Amino acid sequence: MDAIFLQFLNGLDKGGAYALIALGLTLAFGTLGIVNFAHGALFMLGAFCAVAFNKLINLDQVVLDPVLKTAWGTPIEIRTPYVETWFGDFGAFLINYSVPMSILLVIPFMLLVGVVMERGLIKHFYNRPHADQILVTFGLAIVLQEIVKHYFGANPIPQPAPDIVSGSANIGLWLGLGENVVYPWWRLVYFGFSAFVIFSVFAFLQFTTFGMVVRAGMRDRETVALMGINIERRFTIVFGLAAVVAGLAGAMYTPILPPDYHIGMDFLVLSFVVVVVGGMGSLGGAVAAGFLLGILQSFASMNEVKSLFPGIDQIIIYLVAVVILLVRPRGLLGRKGVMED
Amino acid sequence: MAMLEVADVNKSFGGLHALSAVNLTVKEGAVHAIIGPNGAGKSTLLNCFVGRLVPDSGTVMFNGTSLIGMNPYEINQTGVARVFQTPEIFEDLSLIDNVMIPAFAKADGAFRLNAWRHVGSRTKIRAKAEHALEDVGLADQRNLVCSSLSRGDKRRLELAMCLIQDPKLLLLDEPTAGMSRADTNATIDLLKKIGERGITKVIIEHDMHVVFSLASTISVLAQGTFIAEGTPEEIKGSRVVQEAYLGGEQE
Amino acid sequence: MFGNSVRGDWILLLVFSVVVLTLPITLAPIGAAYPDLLQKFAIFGLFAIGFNILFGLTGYLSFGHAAFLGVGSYASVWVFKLFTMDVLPAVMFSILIAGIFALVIGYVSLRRSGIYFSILTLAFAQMSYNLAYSVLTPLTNGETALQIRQLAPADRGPDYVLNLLDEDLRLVDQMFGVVEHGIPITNLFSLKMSGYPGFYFCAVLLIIGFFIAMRISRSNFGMMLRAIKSNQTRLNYTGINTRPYLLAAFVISGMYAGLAGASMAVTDPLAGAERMQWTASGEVVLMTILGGVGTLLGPVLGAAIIKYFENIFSSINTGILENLFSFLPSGLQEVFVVVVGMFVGSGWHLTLGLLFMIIVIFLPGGMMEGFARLFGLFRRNKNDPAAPAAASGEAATETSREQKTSGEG
Amino acid sequence: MTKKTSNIATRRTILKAGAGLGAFALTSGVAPLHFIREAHAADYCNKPTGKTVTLGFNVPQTGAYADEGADELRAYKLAVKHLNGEGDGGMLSTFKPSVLKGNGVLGKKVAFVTGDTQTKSPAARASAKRMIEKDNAVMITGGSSSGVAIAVQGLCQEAGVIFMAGLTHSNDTTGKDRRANGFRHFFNTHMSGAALGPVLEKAYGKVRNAYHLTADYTWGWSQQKSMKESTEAIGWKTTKTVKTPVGAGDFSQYITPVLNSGADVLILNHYGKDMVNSLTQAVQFGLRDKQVNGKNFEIIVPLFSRLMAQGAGDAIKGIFGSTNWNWSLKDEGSKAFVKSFGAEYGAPPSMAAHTCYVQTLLYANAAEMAGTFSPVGIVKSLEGFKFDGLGNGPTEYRAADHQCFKDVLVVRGNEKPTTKFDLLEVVEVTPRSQVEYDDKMLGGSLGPVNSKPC
Repeated sequence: MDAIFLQFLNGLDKGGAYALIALGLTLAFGTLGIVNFAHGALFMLGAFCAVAFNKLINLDQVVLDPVLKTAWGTPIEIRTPYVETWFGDFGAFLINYSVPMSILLVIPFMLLVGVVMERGLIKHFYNRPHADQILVTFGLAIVLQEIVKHYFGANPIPQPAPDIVSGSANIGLWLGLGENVVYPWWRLVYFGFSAFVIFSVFAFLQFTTFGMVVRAGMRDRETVALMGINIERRFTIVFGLAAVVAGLAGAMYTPILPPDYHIGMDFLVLSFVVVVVGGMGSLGGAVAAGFLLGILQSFASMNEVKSLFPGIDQIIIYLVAVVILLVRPRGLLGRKGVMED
Repeated sequence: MAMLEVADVNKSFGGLHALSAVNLTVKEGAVHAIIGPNGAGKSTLLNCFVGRLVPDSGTVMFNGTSLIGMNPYEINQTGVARVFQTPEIFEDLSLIDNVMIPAFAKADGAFRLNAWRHVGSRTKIRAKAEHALEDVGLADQRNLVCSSLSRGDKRRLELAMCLIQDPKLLLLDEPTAGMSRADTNATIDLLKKIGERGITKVIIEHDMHVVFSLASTISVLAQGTFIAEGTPEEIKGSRVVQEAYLGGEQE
Repeated sequence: MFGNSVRGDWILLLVFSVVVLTLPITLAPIGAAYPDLLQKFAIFGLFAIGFNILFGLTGYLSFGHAAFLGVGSYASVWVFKLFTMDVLPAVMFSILIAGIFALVIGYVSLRRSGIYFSILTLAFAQMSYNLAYSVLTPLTNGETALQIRQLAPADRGPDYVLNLLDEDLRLVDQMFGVVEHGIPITNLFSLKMSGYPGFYFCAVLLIIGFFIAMRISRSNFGMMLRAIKSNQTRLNYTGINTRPYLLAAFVISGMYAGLAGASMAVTDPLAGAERMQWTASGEVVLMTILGGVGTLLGPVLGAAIIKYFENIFSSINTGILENLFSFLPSGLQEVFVVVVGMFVGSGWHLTLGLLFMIIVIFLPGGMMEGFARLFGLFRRNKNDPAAPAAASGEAATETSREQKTSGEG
Repeated sequence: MTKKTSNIATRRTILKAGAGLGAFALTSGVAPLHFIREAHAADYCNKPTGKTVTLGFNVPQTGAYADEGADELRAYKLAVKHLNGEGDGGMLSTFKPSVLKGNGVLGKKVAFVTGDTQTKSPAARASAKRMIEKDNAVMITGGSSSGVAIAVQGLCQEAGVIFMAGLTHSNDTTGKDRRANGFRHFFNTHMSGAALGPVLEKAYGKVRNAYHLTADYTWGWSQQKSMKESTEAIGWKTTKTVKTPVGAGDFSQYITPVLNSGADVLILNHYGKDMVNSLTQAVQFGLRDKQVNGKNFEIIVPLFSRLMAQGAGDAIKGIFGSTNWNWSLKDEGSKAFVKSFGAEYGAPPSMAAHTCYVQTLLYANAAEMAGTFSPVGIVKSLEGFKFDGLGNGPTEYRAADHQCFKDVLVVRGNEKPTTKFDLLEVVEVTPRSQVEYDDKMLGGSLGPVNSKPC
């Protein structure tokens, strides 16, 4: 029972991450009809915003130790972050909270990246075949990766969560379950955060005129354009929004998964599967599919299930994708005619 | 003799009854026009003939075989060809290829792995295709890629694609929609010329000029059901029809 | 130049054959004339040609074609292990197995179109990869990859436990009394298939594969496939059941992939699961688009370019660059070495990514479009009034030459 | 030319044309090239004929292990420098017995070519083939995973060149996949297990329940087997062994079952990115703060790499593992190497760099001893070669399986690192005798040395 509850939590947490990544992708993919193979790279850029923010705030004063030497004879460097020198305890506090605070950097930076990318590149590919879109966005993804690799190396870089949420929450005690029902605070934060972002995006599209136009544009682009609305500019903003969502997903995930330059590619295939299983052009579908796949993946990894079907945890996502696409031709909530040819 | 017999066809989408208890008989050799106001269910009915939609109930018999539940390609093989409201052609291929494909379909059936036979080498079908293009006046442009054609030419090409199959029944969904008066007249002449071959035709049309120039029988559909049927003269004189439809539309 | 006649096709084939067979000489100046890379050119060319039959003609984008490549490799290596080191049975068997595999996956996946089709194929390939890497290790030898081993001892007692992953039988070879020292090398009627003979073997397969693809492209069947890409609805209302056509194209291209996989096993008898990963499937997609979707030569070209970058650009290190720029004054030399160094060696991915972007931004039809434009320029410079038409005709040699060439004439 | 044209013009069918072209290829293409190759046939593959001898450094330059590969490459370049008599000579001065003079090898200057393995077997083989076929490399070395090492080792055996393995930890490399042309300096999963056993007993007692999470591929299984054997030998029980997909990223669904399993030790048979992720996440789940059966819950990472461990940040503090070499060692060889490497690159070498450097020196020395670069000669001098001064104390290349036998380091994540490199502290140097095993235990056989011309 406890085990099942914990796996359910895992599923929600995973699902939150999947849904968040897929949400950004489906905004660009379902709205603009762009097969964006650089979406994973946007996730990665978001994660490295957190890294860069951390590095920035940790910018340190280097003092050479007069006595101690390294094994190769150079003096040992003593590093103190400037913020600590300047602000003392408050500086330490800033460093401690660098991951959540990096959101302040992620939002403007990713918005800029998204807008520049759309205006500079994607815009010219709306009427090009999907093949061209794949090649150009894949090329862009590689270039972005290599730039990050050039500056940050190829190894994963640890990004600790703030101390206050670095341990585990004893959920078992709250809910009257066993004492072994514990869950890392940061994962709970991440789940709440992803729910908040998903909710915000939906509210934005549902309750603002901007959102209404975009939703109408998703259904029938030409008609909206005929109505004299500058749908182009709105789509630019949507792309920027997609980049921000991907970036946020990436930045907040860093304490769970120390990022490296390749992390985007690892999520790329998965995010496409989630979006398509959810159904093209459906935001709700992407979120639903994210949670569904996350939860199923968690349960498939249980030892009891694995002993029945060896290796099931490795293929469950793809298996479910196949089954869903065969039962429901356009995924969970897909609309007819979107990306079917 | 009845070629197409439609009996008690019903079709609804959600709560909307697009077709209710529709009955229609198309005689062999007839040019049967179906007219009616927008949203009367004309295209829905046509879609039920070609397998795009399956009626909720009722029968559609073509020369004694039921078309219900058949795939579009199977229906075509029984001898039903269709011209769409917006031209459905192979935009990236040349005109001649566009016409040859239906010719192959007619000759080869639904599937043949003729991966070895060069397209250009089948002179008989090629000649036939060129002939079909001549019939619709597009022979000069046979090697152009279709996407460069005007809308009217696309429509004529689609007609040629249907005609090359020598269909028993030709379904035309607003064949002159969006055409200039001159083009419309040219199309009327073309369809009249085809009429000489004795192909049975069902035409859905808004333009009464076209309808009265071509049709031998006219059925009037309104709100998902037929309200009148007769020769052009009878329909022109029908009070019911004028009230339901013509009165509002004619200038 | 190459008219729309059958004769034109023969000329194209002849030119192609001559170019392919003389690669060991012509590629020497750019450092690509060594057997392994030449083999890779031929093998991936074959893979991409086959992929193009599906993607280029029907427009169905399979994102799981590497699965067939992997299956082909595994099938070949098993034939080597169990029966004979002669390559022909292995090649035949691989094509057959890949074909069956493609039939099953295609039958299911082709129930959907567009992106849904792509994801279905991707899902099947990823499942194959994940299982081959782990659970199916008894069949695939997992991470270590399936390899040819020494023969199991001939005098196996009744208690002997045969471990086929680590020892081989080669029943047919043994029947003919072939003597082996250590681990044997694949052969074609006892001609060793490593080095240049291996390349020529692959090259001949490539030429045959090119020829078949050309015939398919020009055939009635090919026209039907193109019609599917253009307007599947119309085809349905024209009396054509598109599914068998699609399935046939899928299986044919799967068999090409199987053949490519077999060629890999022939030239390098080691079959690993990485071959089936989505990145490998993505690679052939990129090759095809880079060269020119729907063109005959494009995919081969795209394959060669990507493999060239992977093998040659990645091997350039600072030492080589220092030599290369040694004619410059020392300060300038260092600058050049640093700047160029970012794009070679471990930076070869960056160059590849930039290349993808540049090609697709400036040449929407891939490399072949670039050549067509070059020809166009060339012709126009010669003041030939028929120049533009002839130029587009050049590109159309590959796609649908008949339609465009005479179109403007 | 006329011949070809007539071929095509007269022959109509594909088969004939194909056969014609094939025949053309075989007669006019293969024969001359073969003739040329035979013309100056050497007595072994890629025999150096000029003033240089070329070595092939095949390391991952892209993908997850790119940084490790870069460090390996630094070590190789340093080794080449030292062999050619440039720089401070590094371990050349501490290596005993050595006949290296610092004037190249056998009077030839050492040159090298590099390639990218991408940590994928096919790419690694393609890269190695290029070095052999195009660049005439007489020895290939490098690699950052066992799959790659085994694949390249097999290739070198077929081609008839020597392979000096880089970082490869699986038993199979010198076990059932051992090859006469291949040599490994790095230790293996069996040695890790054997070295860790007694240390774990001392630290955590005899009564423990271990839970294994294992990367689902050959190295993972091999590591799990070794750890299971050695921990069960000290009386521990194995609660459960669970396989996890390679590159899983999020391991939460595998970690939560540990909480309820009753186990009090978690053994992570992961390497590289998997290790970084699973360890980070296991610590986040509060496993290390837990008390089970009245004991502190512990985590063990059998194979530690300092370079990769950086990615796990604070999570590695206090965690036991084993390593082939660590830069904090104080023997003369290690000191010389760290000094030379640190001065050159400003950072201490990783264990991968160390093993690669040592392998290069060992190869060069063997060639010098044999007086030839021919694989037969190299193999003869390396088999049973006993040496010291290369950082691992007295070491022997065992003749039966071409595996180095030496002391194994048991390390622990440093609780109070003074620099960012100071992540591991050596807690025990397990003597060679304790990790040695019978060469028949792992199966496989070397087969004959391939020293034929290529």
